Amino acid sequence: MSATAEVIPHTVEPHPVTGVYNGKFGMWLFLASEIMLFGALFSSYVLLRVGSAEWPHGYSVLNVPLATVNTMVLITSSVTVVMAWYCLQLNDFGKARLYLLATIGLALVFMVIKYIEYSSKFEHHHYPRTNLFYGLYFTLTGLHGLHVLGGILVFLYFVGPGAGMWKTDPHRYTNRVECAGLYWHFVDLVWIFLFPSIYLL
Amino acid sequence: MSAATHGSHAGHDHGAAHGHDLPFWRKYVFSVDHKVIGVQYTITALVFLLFGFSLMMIMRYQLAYPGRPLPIVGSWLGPGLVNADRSLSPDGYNVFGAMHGTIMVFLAVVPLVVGGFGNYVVPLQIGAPDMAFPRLNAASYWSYLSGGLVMFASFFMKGGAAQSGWTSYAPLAVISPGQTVWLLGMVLLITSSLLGSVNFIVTIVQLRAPGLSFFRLPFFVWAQFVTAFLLLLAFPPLEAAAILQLMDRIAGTSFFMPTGLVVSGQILPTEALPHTGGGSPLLWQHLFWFLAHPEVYVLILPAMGIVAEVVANNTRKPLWGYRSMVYAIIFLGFMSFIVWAHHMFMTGMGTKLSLFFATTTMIISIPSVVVLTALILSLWGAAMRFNSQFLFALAFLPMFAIGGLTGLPLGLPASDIHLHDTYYVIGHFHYVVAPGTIFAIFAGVYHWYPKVTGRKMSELLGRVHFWPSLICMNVIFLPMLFQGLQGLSRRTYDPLVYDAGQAVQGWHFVSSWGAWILAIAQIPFIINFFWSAVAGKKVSDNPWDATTLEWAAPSPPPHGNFLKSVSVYRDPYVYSPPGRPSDFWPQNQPPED
Amino acid sequence: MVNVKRVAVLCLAAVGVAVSGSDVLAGGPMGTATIKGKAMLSAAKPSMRAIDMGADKACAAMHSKPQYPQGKMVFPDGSIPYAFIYLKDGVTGKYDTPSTPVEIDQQGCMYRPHVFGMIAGQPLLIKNNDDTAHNIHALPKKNAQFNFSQPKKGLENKLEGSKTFTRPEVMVKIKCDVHPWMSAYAGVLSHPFFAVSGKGGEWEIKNVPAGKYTLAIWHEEWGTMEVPIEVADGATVEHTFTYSKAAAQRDVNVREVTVGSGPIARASNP
Amino acid sequence: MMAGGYSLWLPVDVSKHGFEIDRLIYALHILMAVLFVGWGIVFAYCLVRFRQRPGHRADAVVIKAKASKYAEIGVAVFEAVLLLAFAVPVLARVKNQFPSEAESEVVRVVAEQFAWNGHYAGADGVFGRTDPKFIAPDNLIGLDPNDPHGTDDIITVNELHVPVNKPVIVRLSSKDVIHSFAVPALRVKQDVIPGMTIPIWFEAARLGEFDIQCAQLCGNNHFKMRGRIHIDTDAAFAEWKKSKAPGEAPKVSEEDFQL
Amino acid sequence: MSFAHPDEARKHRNAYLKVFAALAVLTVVTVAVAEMKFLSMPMAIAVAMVVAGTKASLVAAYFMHLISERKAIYATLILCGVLFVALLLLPVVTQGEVDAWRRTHVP
Repeated sequence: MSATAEVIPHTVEPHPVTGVYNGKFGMWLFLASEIMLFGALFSSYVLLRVGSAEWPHGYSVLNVPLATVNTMVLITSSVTVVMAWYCLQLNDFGKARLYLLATIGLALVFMVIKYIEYSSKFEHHHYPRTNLFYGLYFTLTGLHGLHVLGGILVFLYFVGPGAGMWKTDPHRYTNRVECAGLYWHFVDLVWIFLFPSIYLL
Repeated sequence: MSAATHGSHAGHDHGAAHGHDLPFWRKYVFSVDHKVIGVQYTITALVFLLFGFSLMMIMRYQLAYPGRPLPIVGSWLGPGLVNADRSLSPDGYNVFGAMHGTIMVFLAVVPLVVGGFGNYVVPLQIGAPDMAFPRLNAASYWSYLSGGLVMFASFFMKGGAAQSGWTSYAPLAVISPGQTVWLLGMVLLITSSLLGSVNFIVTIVQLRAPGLSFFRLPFFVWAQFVTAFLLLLAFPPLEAAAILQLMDRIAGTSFFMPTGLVVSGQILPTEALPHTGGGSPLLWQHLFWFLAHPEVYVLILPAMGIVAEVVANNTRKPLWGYRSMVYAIIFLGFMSFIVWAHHMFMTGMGTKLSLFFATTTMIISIPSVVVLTALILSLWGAAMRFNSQFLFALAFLPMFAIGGLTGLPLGLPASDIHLHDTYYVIGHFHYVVAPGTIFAIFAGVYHWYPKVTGRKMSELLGRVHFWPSLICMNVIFLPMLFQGLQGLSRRTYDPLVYDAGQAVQGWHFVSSWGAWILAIAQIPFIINFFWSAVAGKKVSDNPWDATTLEWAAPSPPPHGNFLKSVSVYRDPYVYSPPGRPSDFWPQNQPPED
Repeated sequence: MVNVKRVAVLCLAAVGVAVSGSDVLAGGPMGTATIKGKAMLSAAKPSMRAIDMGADKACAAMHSKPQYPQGKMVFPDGSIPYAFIYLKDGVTGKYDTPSTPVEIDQQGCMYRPHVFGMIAGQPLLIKNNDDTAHNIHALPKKNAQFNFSQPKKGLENKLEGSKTFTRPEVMVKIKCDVHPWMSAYAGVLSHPFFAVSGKGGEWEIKNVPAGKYTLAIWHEEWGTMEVPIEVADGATVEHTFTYSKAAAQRDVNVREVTVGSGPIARASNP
Repeated sequence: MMAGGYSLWLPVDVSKHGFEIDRLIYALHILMAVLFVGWGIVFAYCLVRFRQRPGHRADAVVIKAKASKYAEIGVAVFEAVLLLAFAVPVLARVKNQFPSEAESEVVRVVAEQFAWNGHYAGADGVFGRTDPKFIAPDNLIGLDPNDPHGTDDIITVNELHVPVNKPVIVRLSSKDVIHSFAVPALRVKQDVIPGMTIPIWFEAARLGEFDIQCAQLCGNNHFKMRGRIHIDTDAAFAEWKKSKAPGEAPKVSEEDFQL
Repeated sequence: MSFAHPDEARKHRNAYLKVFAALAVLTVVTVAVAEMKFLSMPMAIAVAMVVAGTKASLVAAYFMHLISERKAIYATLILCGVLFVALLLLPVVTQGEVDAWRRTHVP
């Protein structure tokens, strides 16, 4: 039996020096690259806005009340994810599962509201190509929407087929939910910056 | 090297009795073992290297004999690429130019040095059983392969492959055909690099063997560590730019399209190009070069790593100034993020801005000088063994010196006025990549081939491959420097149109023949590569008497790499220690015996 | 049947008179009526500058006297060449696509012919008779665009099947990217009843079956006009089109583009 | 044929600021040669002396290579001198310190896919208003017909004439994609970005006729985008301007019509 | 990593709820400030960014447990933060070009 076999060290318990298990360190690195991705989009937004002769104010063109509701939905889903992870700490899988379902539900509400927003824009013949403002609006919020969709799929996996791991290796399952939670908080963070810069300014 | 060789060894995997027998396609095709993925990366990237190389050979025919029908290849190429009389058409020349650049940078060299060597060697050198996230590693390879196939398929699609350069500058790339598929391929390749870099950083930080502190890491691992950070933080801005350009092309937005464009006599927006304007073409250049400069350091850092390994091993002497080299490449990695605009001196930047980027460019040339000087001084007081890999590593030093030095006139905005976008630029970066990185790749293949297959590559074929390659590299690229000084613009399909072109047409002829002879000089390597896998001389686990950890594992290492757990007691390159019988002291040998 | 067509083409080429497609081909119902007339301009003659062929010494060398943009040519008596006259609607029959290609020759850095008609699906043969590089760039709206180069003299590209113009579209602009003054216009129709006004502004459409039609005229500089006409068998109908004012119709879709006004250019999207 | 005065080394330099750029390129190449030869000598010496011979073992003692540290510092200082003393002043003068428009010849160059359109102000010295609406095969830069200043403007294709020993300001703009206005003989190169008008200036010191090249890939006929710049004496320049001025409307006769 | 005893658990739970409330309030504040439209553009931007910054740091600190992390994570974030700033300097860096581009429009 080769001594090390093929068990990868530190997948569950933290590394003595760095104090972090592999998954969390990997997720934080991925979030760093996401910061650079959205950072590039924000700097393009600033450059294009500063460079153009005139630019409509977000609130005069977009539906701000609906977007505010959307922001509240996303913040609540951020809290339910933390509560889910918190319940897993207390080995209460049932409650945690409920919180995860709540997160998925809220995320779906977010997507539905976004669908309403987009379809109302298309009715008024405001397409991405209409002008630069709508181009940036659709691209930024669309990419953020795709990230929300990705989060929904991950949480569906944890509630569905992935739940089996809770029985075999609860600690690793908790870590996975924590990493997914980190990603979800990041998506919420991006929306926290996206909302004022496009809708309000 | 090919998957088949693994079969012959797996039968009697001595010791690893537990070998859970996966079906063939799980063990070799969709494997999660970093070694199999490393081999898959290497072979796919070598195929793309050959493909990119052959595109260039066709272009060289047009440059050497402008307008003459292509000999054999002419009948194969479709109407989009050749004229009615089978000579290469201007569109064909631009398509081959753009795809030669894209394939060589994103599909051949980076996957070879990072995906192939990095995946195979780094876990072994740090004493880890595998990468931190094996499945992520497989996902990164398959995303790379699908990106490569998308790029390859774009040749056969209606619009043809991309034809606005590997830099795909904004208004041209948004209005010319073939760019959408190129962008999709790029997004796949970027995803592959991101997944790979996350994997590398976590592996190097978390899975080091006990006793292996950061400053006992082999220099190759340090190079991969800095490269992974460059990939992780530099690629996303290009992904953002690719998304914006994709929206420009598909949804008709105009992020990069200024107002009031008149294309082919028609004022935008028209049906075909519904851009209402307001965007900035320079935004694309800034985002692209924000990635592309760290990308060119991604090309050179692992090569420096490979050369350092081979030099230390074959001079039987520790590297001179190991710590100064490590600090140099960390500083290099950081600086590479704030030099990007020296590619854009000619876009109407003010002097304040040019001064800032010229200064950072001068500063960034210092760490490269430090690494090169350290490598040359490592030769002092050595006892050199001239095997094939050492020849390639030695050739890397002067060639990289020429490549780096010719970067100086391009880094100063004043001299850049004359030399920007001329053949001088092509000579500069090809000197760094071709006799630089690709020679380092050859050195790496000759050096780690015994570890991967358990057999040595033939030394004779190695020399038959080395000497003509070295001569041809200089025959191809030295004339380009002179053509550039003459002021001949790059990417010109028919140089005879310009006075400068007519004056230096002779050099095109020389470069083209150098390129074709270089192609012939690669045949011994290809033969050696496949023939030695089955008929090469069988060797022990440590044929080169090296000190780093990968030689403590059996060749080829089983799943899980090391038979007994490995721990580290000393620096990576303890060669010829005074008062010891043998002239090398492996890292994992306990100090007492 | 085949040699009749070839004879018709030969005699047509010999006669310098305006090109007419109607006697070239059969298939649908062919009549015996003829429609002919002139194309005149009553407005002031346009000011124009000679074409500066400085861009390419090879082109300049081929011309002894200055060339003028063909679109703005007006003969001393006020008649205008290069007008495309065709039966816009009222044609019922279904006409098969001829296999003889329409030849576009690039000679003296100009397109020969400058304006021509063709049947949808008819092959195109593009020849480069100049000792310089040309780049043929067709900009149709309904048909497939093409853009390829012919860097050397003597190169011929035959476009057929899906590569040529397959859908009727009146006036497809063809330009050369290397020589900006070169332009040609193709009138793609589903029937052979069209003609191009030549010397003295004269044009003639033959073999028109009896019936009610709308006769339309198109000119790159002066725009389009239509007139309903009635044709009986064996009859000859005369009609002269007269352009009164300089219509602002250009091949460029002109509208109020407030240029450089930032992202919200008030461009009314077509 | 050795056209346009091109030799093995730098092309002929006919502009007043050219020698500064050439001087910088020479200085840099000398630095590069010195460094390369220095490294080469140490490199070759090591290859010969420290080969593996029986009885000879590598000595692991770390040499205190003071020389290399000073060499590196020397290189850094030399580069800094080149940058601050040579490169920046030249760049500042070429890019920023423009001569006054009064005493220099102002030319507008509008780049388009595969041709350089020159635009001179004509006798009245005022450029006619241009608008993309009026672009047509014989009016490539879209000169407004009802603007009185425009009637006497001179439009040329791929052909520029400039006076010698007089500063020339060229305002570069593009209709469609990024081009790059490059005249190696005048040591001038400037990207032409659509949506922007970028001015450059130079002063020719000698007569002659040289190539204008497009240095930035701008499409499949990028290689064909060659213009000629003629440096004339003042008299020849004035005479050329007169010959190029638009005459009265020409008479068109029947023979001009070809099918 | 499960909690030692229930009251520590309750402390964590309350912290999350308090953060949630704070986030909700801050969102309402941002929208209110924007609606009132009495601020000049730079001021509005500054206020919006400050509020968004506090919300972001709340989420990062408590929800993502950044305050209890170790230096490996801080190292990555600081490096990424510096390069993020370099990226955001992009518009400032190109201010020269932007002026040229707005002043002079079409050929």
